[in-house]
Amino acid sequence: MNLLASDITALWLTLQLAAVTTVILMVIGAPLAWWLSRSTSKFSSVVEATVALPLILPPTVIGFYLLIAFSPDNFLGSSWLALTGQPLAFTFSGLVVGSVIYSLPFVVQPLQSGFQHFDHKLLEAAETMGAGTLDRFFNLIIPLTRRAFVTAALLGFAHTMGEFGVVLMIGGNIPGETQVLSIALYDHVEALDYQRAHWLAGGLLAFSFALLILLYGFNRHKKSGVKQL
Amino acid sequence: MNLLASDITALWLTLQLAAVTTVILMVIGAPLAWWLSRSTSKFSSVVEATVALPLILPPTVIGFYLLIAFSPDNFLGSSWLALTGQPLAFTFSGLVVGSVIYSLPFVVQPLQSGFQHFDHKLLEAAETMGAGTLDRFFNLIIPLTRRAFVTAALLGFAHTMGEFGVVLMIGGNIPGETQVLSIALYDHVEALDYQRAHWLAGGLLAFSFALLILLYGFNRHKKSGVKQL
Amino acid sequence: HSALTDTLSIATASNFRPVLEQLSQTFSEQQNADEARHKINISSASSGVIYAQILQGAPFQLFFSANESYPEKLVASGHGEPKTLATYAIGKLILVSRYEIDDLEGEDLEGDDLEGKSPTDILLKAKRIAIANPRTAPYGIAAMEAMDSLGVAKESQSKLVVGNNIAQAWQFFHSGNADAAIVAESLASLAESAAVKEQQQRLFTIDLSSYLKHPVRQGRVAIKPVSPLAQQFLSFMNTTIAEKIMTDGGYLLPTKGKDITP
Amino acid sequence: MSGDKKIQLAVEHSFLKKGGAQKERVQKKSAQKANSQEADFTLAIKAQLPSKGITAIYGPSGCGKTTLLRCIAGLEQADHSQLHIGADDLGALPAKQRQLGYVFQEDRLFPHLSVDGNLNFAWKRRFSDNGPSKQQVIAWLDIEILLDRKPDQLSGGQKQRVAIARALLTAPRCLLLDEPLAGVDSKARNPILRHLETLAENLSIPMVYVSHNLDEITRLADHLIIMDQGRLVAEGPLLDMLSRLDLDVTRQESAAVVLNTRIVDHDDRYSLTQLALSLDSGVSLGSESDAQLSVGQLSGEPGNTVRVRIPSRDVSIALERPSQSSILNILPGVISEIESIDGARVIIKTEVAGQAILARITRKSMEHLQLETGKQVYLQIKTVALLSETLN
Amino acid sequence: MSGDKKIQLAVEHSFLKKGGAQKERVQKKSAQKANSQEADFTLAIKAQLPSKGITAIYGPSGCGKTTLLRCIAGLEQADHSQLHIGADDLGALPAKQRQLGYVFQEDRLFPHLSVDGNLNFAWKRRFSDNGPSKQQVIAWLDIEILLDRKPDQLSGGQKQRVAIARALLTAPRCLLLDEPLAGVDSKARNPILRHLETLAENLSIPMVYVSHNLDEITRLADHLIIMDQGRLVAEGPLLDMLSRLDLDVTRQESAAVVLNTRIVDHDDRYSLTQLALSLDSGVSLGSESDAQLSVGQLSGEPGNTVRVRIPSRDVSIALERPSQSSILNILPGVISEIESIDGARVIIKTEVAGQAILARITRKSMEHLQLETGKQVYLQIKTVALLSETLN
Ligand SMILES: Nc1ncnc2c1ncn2[C@@H]1O[C@H](COP(=O)(O)OP(=O)(O)OP(=O)(O)O)[C@@H](O)[C@H]1O
Ligand SMILES: Nc1ncnc2c1ncn2[C@@H]1O[C@H](COP(=O)(O)OP(=O)(O)OP(=O)(O)O)[C@@H](O)[C@H]1O
Ligand SMILES: [Mg+2]
Ligand SMILES: [Mg+2]
Repeated sequence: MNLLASDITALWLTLQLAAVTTVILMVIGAPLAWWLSRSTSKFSSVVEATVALPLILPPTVIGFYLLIAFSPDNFLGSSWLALTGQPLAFTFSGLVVGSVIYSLPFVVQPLQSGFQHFDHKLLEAAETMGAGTLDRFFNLIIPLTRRAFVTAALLGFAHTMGEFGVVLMIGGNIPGETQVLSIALYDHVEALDYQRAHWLAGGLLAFSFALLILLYGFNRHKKSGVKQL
Repeated sequence: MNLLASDITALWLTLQLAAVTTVILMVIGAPLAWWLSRSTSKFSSVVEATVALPLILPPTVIGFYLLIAFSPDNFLGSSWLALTGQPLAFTFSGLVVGSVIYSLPFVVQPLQSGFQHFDHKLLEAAETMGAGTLDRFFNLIIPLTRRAFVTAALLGFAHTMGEFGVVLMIGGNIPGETQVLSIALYDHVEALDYQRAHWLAGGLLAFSFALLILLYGFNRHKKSGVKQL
Repeated sequence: HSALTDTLSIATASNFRPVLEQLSQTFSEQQNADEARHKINISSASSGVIYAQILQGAPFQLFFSANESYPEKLVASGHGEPKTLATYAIGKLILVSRYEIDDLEGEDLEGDDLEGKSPTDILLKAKRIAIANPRTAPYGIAAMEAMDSLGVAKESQSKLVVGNNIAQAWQFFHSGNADAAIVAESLASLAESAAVKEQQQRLFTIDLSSYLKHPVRQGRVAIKPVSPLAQQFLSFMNTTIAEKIMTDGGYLLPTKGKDITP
Repeated sequence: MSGDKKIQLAVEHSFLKKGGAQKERVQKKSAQKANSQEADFTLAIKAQLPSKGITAIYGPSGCGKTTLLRCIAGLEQADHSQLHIGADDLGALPAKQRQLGYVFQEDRLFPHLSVDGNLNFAWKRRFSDNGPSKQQVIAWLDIEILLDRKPDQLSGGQKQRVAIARALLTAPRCLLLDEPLAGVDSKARNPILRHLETLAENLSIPMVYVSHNLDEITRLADHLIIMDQGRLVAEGPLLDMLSRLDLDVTRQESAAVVLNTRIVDHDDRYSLTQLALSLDSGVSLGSESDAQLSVGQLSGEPGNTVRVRIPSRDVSIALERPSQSSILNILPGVISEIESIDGARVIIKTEVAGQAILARITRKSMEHLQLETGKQVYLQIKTVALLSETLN
Repeated sequence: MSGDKKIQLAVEHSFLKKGGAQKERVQKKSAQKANSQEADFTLAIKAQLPSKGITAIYGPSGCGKTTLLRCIAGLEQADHSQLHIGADDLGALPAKQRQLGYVFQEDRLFPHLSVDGNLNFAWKRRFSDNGPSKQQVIAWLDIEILLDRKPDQLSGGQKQRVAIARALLTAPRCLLLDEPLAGVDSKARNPILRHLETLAENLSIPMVYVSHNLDEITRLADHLIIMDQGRLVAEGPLLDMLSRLDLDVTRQESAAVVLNTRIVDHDDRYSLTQLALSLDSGVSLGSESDAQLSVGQLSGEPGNTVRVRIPSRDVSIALERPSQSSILNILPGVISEIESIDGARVIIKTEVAGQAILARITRKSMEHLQLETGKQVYLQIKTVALLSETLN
C-alpha cells in the first residue's frame, strides 16, 4: 500500500539529515577521539565527560534546552542569525546542529575505543618513513581501525535517523523542512493510521536490513584478509 | 529549589532500570559480540544486521510495536504472563525487556569493534597454557579490551537512562513502577514547569558529569600503565 | 508574494490533526478552484511543545490547541493576535472497554448509560485504565474529573496507566494491554473508520460528557502577523462543510456567539 | 618416564593461495580442488621423536618449522594430523588440553600483566606439580629485577627470557621452543641452554627445539630433524646426523661433530681435563693416550661420560705427529670418506677410536698431502676450540 | 658524501621507576627529584661515528642498544639529546623529518598491506632518488615470491627480510638496524650482509648496526661501539678494537681480528687466492711470501685491497714452520702481548707485517712452548677458516 508523497519527502529529508550529520560527526569526531585517546592531561577528561553528557539526558529535554539556546535572544541563536541570516530553530541547519550535538558521543566513543587499541609501534615505523600526521591518519589509522570507523558512522547515522525527541523540539515538525521520518511515522501512529505506520516502518526496516547485511557481509569478507585485526 | 519526592522516586527507578539493563546487556552482548567478531558464516551477518535494527527505527515506533508484542493477545505477552503471572506492559520487567532490545546495538557494536582489534596471538599463547574459553575471556579479553567494555557499558547505561520513547510507550508512566526520570523531566517541560525541569536537568547533568569525570580520570590513569593498548 | 507559493503553516495538538487534515484538504480544494494556489503544512505535537516553540519563534501561523489556556497565554505574551482567539471545538470524553456484551449482561450499551451497566461498573472491573497525562493533557484532566464524579477516583488510582496524550492512551487500550480507556470521542470515531474495523472485537463506548463540570474546550489563535490566507482558513472553519467535518470527527461545536469572525 | 615411549607425528597442511581462501579450505573435495586451488606452501612431515631429550628442528627460513610446531601444539587446523606421545593420542585434542609448553617465535607476553603477572598466569594453570618452581625459573633466566615491569618496558632479549620462563612454569609434558634464543646474547644464552638441558634430563620433559643456528643445535640436541620446503630431509640421532657427509649440515661453515668421551683425569695446574674417546675404560689401556683430548676443566668424576663438540673447521690434518706447536690435541685416525664441498674445499671423515671426526681442508692441502681413503693421518684439534663447548 | 663529515651524538635518557611516572618526567627540577625518582635504567652515551661505512653497536641484552637507536631516530623523548650528521643538526627535528631508515627489532610490517603494499608505502615516501630501486631491493632480499602475501602469512625470517627491504626503499641518509638478522638463517644472511655493505660503500649511506653477534659484527662493521649498562665502554675503528686485549670482545669465543690485505695472485687450479699482508706492493718483495695467506678464490684484480677476518680460536702457534700439515697458512710473527682469559687459556697478540693477529691457546701450551713477549713464532691459520669470511 501507499506511502504518501509526504512520507517520501520525510524519508528523503531524513536521509539527507543523517548523511550530512554523519559526515560532520566523522570530521569532528575522528580528531577529537584521537586526541582523547592519546592525551593524558586532566583537561581531556573534562572534554571526554562533556562529549558524553548528551547520552544521559532524555532527547526531548536536550531538545528543549537547544530550543532555548537557538532562540535569537541567546548567544548561539543570535550569532548564527548574524552569520547566516537564518535562524537556527525550525530549520534544517538547526536539525543538523542538534543532531551533531546529540549523536557526537555515539561517534566519539567507538572511535576512541578503537584508537585506544591501536598499536603505536606501527605509527613509529611510519614516522621513520617520513609519514606526517595526516598521512599516518589516512594510511594507517583509518584502514587499521576500519571496524571502529564503520561502527561510529553506523551508530551516528542510525541514531540520527531514529532520533525523535530533539528533532521534534527544535524542528517543529515542518513538512519538507524539518519533518523527518521518525516524526512522520510517529504522527501516523498518533493518528491511528496504523496501516500506513506499518508500511512505513516495514519498508524502513527492510531497507535498513538489506543495507546492513550488505555492509556487514562486505566487512566480514574484507576482515578475513587481515586475520589479526 | 525542590525536587519533589516523585522525582527522587523516578531517579531511583531510573538508576535501577539502567543498572539492571546494563548488566543484562553485558551478559548477553559480550558473547554475542565475540561470536559476531569471530564468525565468518553468512548467518552471522544476518544476526549482526538484526541486532543493529533497533538503531534505525524511532524509539516511539519501537515502543509501539513492543506494546503490541507485549499484549496478552500476542505470543510474547501471553507466554510471559503464563510464565511469571505478570503482564509485561506497564511493569518494570517490561521496561527492562524493552530497554535491552533497544540498547543492545549500543553495547554489541563497541564490543565487537573492540574484539575485532584483539590480537589473536595472545589467545593462542593462553590456549597452550591450558586456559579454556571462559578463562581466556575473563583474564585476557576483558582486561585487554577494557576500554571497549567501558564504552559499551557506558553507552548502554546512558542510553537506558536517557531513553524516552520506548519507555513512554510501554511503561504507562506509573510512579514508582515505570515513571523514569526522562519521563518525569519531560512532564515538567510539557507542563511548563520549567523551574523544576531546570533543577532536575541541572542536577542530573552535574551528577553525570561528576561521575563521568571520575570514570574517565580513572580510566586515563590506568591507561598510561599499558602504553600500547 | 505570488499566490502560487503561499504557504500556510498550521500547528495543531495531535488529537485534532486528523480532522484538521480533512479540513485543510477541503479548504484547498475550494481555494484552488479559485486559482489561488497555496500549500498547507500541518505540524502536530503536544500543545505544550507547540506553545514553547511559538515562544521561541516557530514559523506557525495558526495554532489549534487542545485547551484554551495556551492560546490565551500566547495572546498575553503578544505572539497571538487577540482578535483571532476563539474556542473552535469541544471534545467529547468517552470510556471505551473491551468487555464482551455478555460480561455486562447488556444488549447494546453504545451511546446510552444503561442501568446496571454504568461506567462505574466497567471502571471497577477493569484491571488497567488508560488515560492521558492529567498534568499535561486536557483530556487527562477531564478523565480524572469524570472518575471523580463517578466516585471511582480512589479505586482507579492504582490501575491507571498514563499515556503522554490520548493517542497513546488509546494505543494502550487498543493493543490489549489496558482493558479500558478514557479518551476523546474523536479517536473512537477515527478508529471506527480506519483500522479498527478489521478487529473482530466490538468496542463499547460510553459518553462521559455528562460527568464533566469542565468540558474540554479547545482554543485556537493566529500568530502575528496574520496572513490573508490564515484569515481565509479561519473563515472557512465557520462554514457548514467545516462544521460537518468537525462533528463527524467527534467534536462538539462551541456556541456560535462565542466565535469571533473577522 | 619410560625410555621406549615415542612421540609419533604425522602432519599434512597447506596454505592455499589467496588470503581469504585459507578458511574455506577444501575438505571432502580436496582431490578435485587440489589443482584449482594452488598452495602457497605445503607441509608434509612424518617423524618419530624420542620421548626423552631434545629434538632439534633445523632448516632454512620459510621451510615450515613454525608451522610444524603449530600443528603439534594444535594451533593450526592441519589438513591431516596425528600426534601420539607414548600411548596418549593428542591428535584430536584442542590446544588447551594438549598440555604442551610453547615458546613462540615472537614473545607473546600479555601486555596488561607485569612480568610477575605473566609468570603467575602460567603458574596458576600449571599442568602438574613436577615442574620447576617459580624461584628456580626466575633464577635460571635471571629475570628477578624485571618482575615488576610491564612487557613494553623490556628489551628484546629480556622479553624472550620471560617468555621462556613462562612456558617452563606450566610444567608441560613436552616443550616446544621456536628459536627462543634468537635475540638473547651469548653470555645470557649459556646458562639458559644449560638449564634447558637439565630440564630435559632430570624431569624427562622432551623438547622440540626449532633453530637455524647449527651451533646451538649441536650443543643442545640429542635428535635432529632436518627440513626443507615443508619436507623432512633427514632425521636421526644427532651424533649420527652430524657425521653424515651426504647432508648439508656437514658442509656448513659451523659444521661440527659431537663425540662421546670419558673423563680420564683432571690437570689442576693448567685447569684442563683429559678425555678419552673410547668409552670402555678397560679396553686397550696402552693406546689410550693416543685417543685423548684436553679440554677446559670439567666438574665430573673420572669415568663420567661427557659429550664434546669438534667443529670441522678446527680440525687440520698432518701426516706426522706435529711437535712444538700450541695444538695439544693430536689424534691418530684413518680416513674413511672424502667429499668435496666446492672447488676449493673438501671434507674428510676420519675414524678415531670408533668415532667419526670431520675435517674441512683445502683441496690443495688434500692433494699436497695425498690424502685418500684408508690413509693413516694425525688430526690436530686446537684444545681451545673444545673449551666451553662441552656438554654433560 | 664527504669523508670528514661526522655523526655526532650525545644522548641522556632515563626510564624512571613506575610505569606511569615515565610521562610526567621531571624536567626543570631534575636535580632535586633525581634521587627521589629512582631510574630503572639510565642511558648516557656520547660518541662520534664516521659518516661513511657501518658502525656496529655491541653489548649484552638490556644494555640500551635499542634505546640508543630510538633516541637517534627521535622516537624516544630523550632527556638530553644532540645529533649532528655533518653540518645538519637533527637533534631538534621530529622523527619524521630526520630521514633515517629504521629496521626495528621486531618487524613492524603494516598488517593491512601486502608485502608489496608495505614496500610501496616506503617507496612512495622515499627521501631521495639516490637509493636502490624496488627491483634491486626485492632481488637482494629474495622476496619476489612473497609480494602478494599479507604479513601474517610470512615466516619469522621472511618478515625480517621484508622489513629490511622496506627500510632500504626510503633511501634514508642513515640506516639504523636493530638486530635485523636475528631470525634469518645463515644461507639467507650472507647475501643480505653483502648488499648492506655495498650500500654503505657505494651509496655512502652510513649504517648503525645493533647486534650481539660478534661474528656478524666483525664481518660487517668498520667502526665499533661497545656498550654496557647504558654506558659506552669503548669505541673506535673495528680493526683497532678487535685487537685490544683489554676489551671483552677479544676474549669471546667468537673473537677475531680483521686484517687489511692485498690480492697478489689467483691460483685457478685449487680455486684459491693469495693475499699479502703488507699493503705496499713495492716494499720488501723478498719477504712477501712470508706474510701471505691463501683464501678461497676472490673476484678482485691483483693489487686490490681486501679485508679478511681471522678468528683467534683458529690460530695456533708453533716454534718451527710446520710441514706435512693440511694447514696452508703459516705466518711468521713476533709476540707483542700476552693476556690470560681464565685458568686454562691465554690470548696472545702477535705482530705480523705491521698488523696484529690474536691467537687463543691454552696456558699449558704457552708454558710448554715458553712463549713470551718479543719471541719469534709461527702462526698456523687454517686456510679454510678464512674462506667465505672475506670482505671486499
Ligand atoms: N598464513 C599463511 N598463509 C600462507 N602462507 C603461509 C602462512 N603462514 C606461513 N606461510 C608460509 O609457509 C612457509 C612456512 O612458514 P613457517 O613460518 O613455518 O617457516 P619457518 O620455517 O618457521 O621460517 P622462519 O625460520 O623464517 O621462522 C613460509 O613460506 C611462509 O611464507
Ligand atoms: N619503557 C621502559 N621503561 C622502563 N625501562 C625500560 C623501558 N624500555 C626499556 N627499558 C629498560 O632499559 C634497558 C635497555 O633496553 P633496550 O631495549 O635499549 O636494551 P637492548 O640493548 O636493546 O637489549 P636487547 O638486546 O635485549 O634488545 C633494559 O634494561 C630495559 O629493561
Ligand atoms: Mg618460524
Ligand atoms: Mg633491543
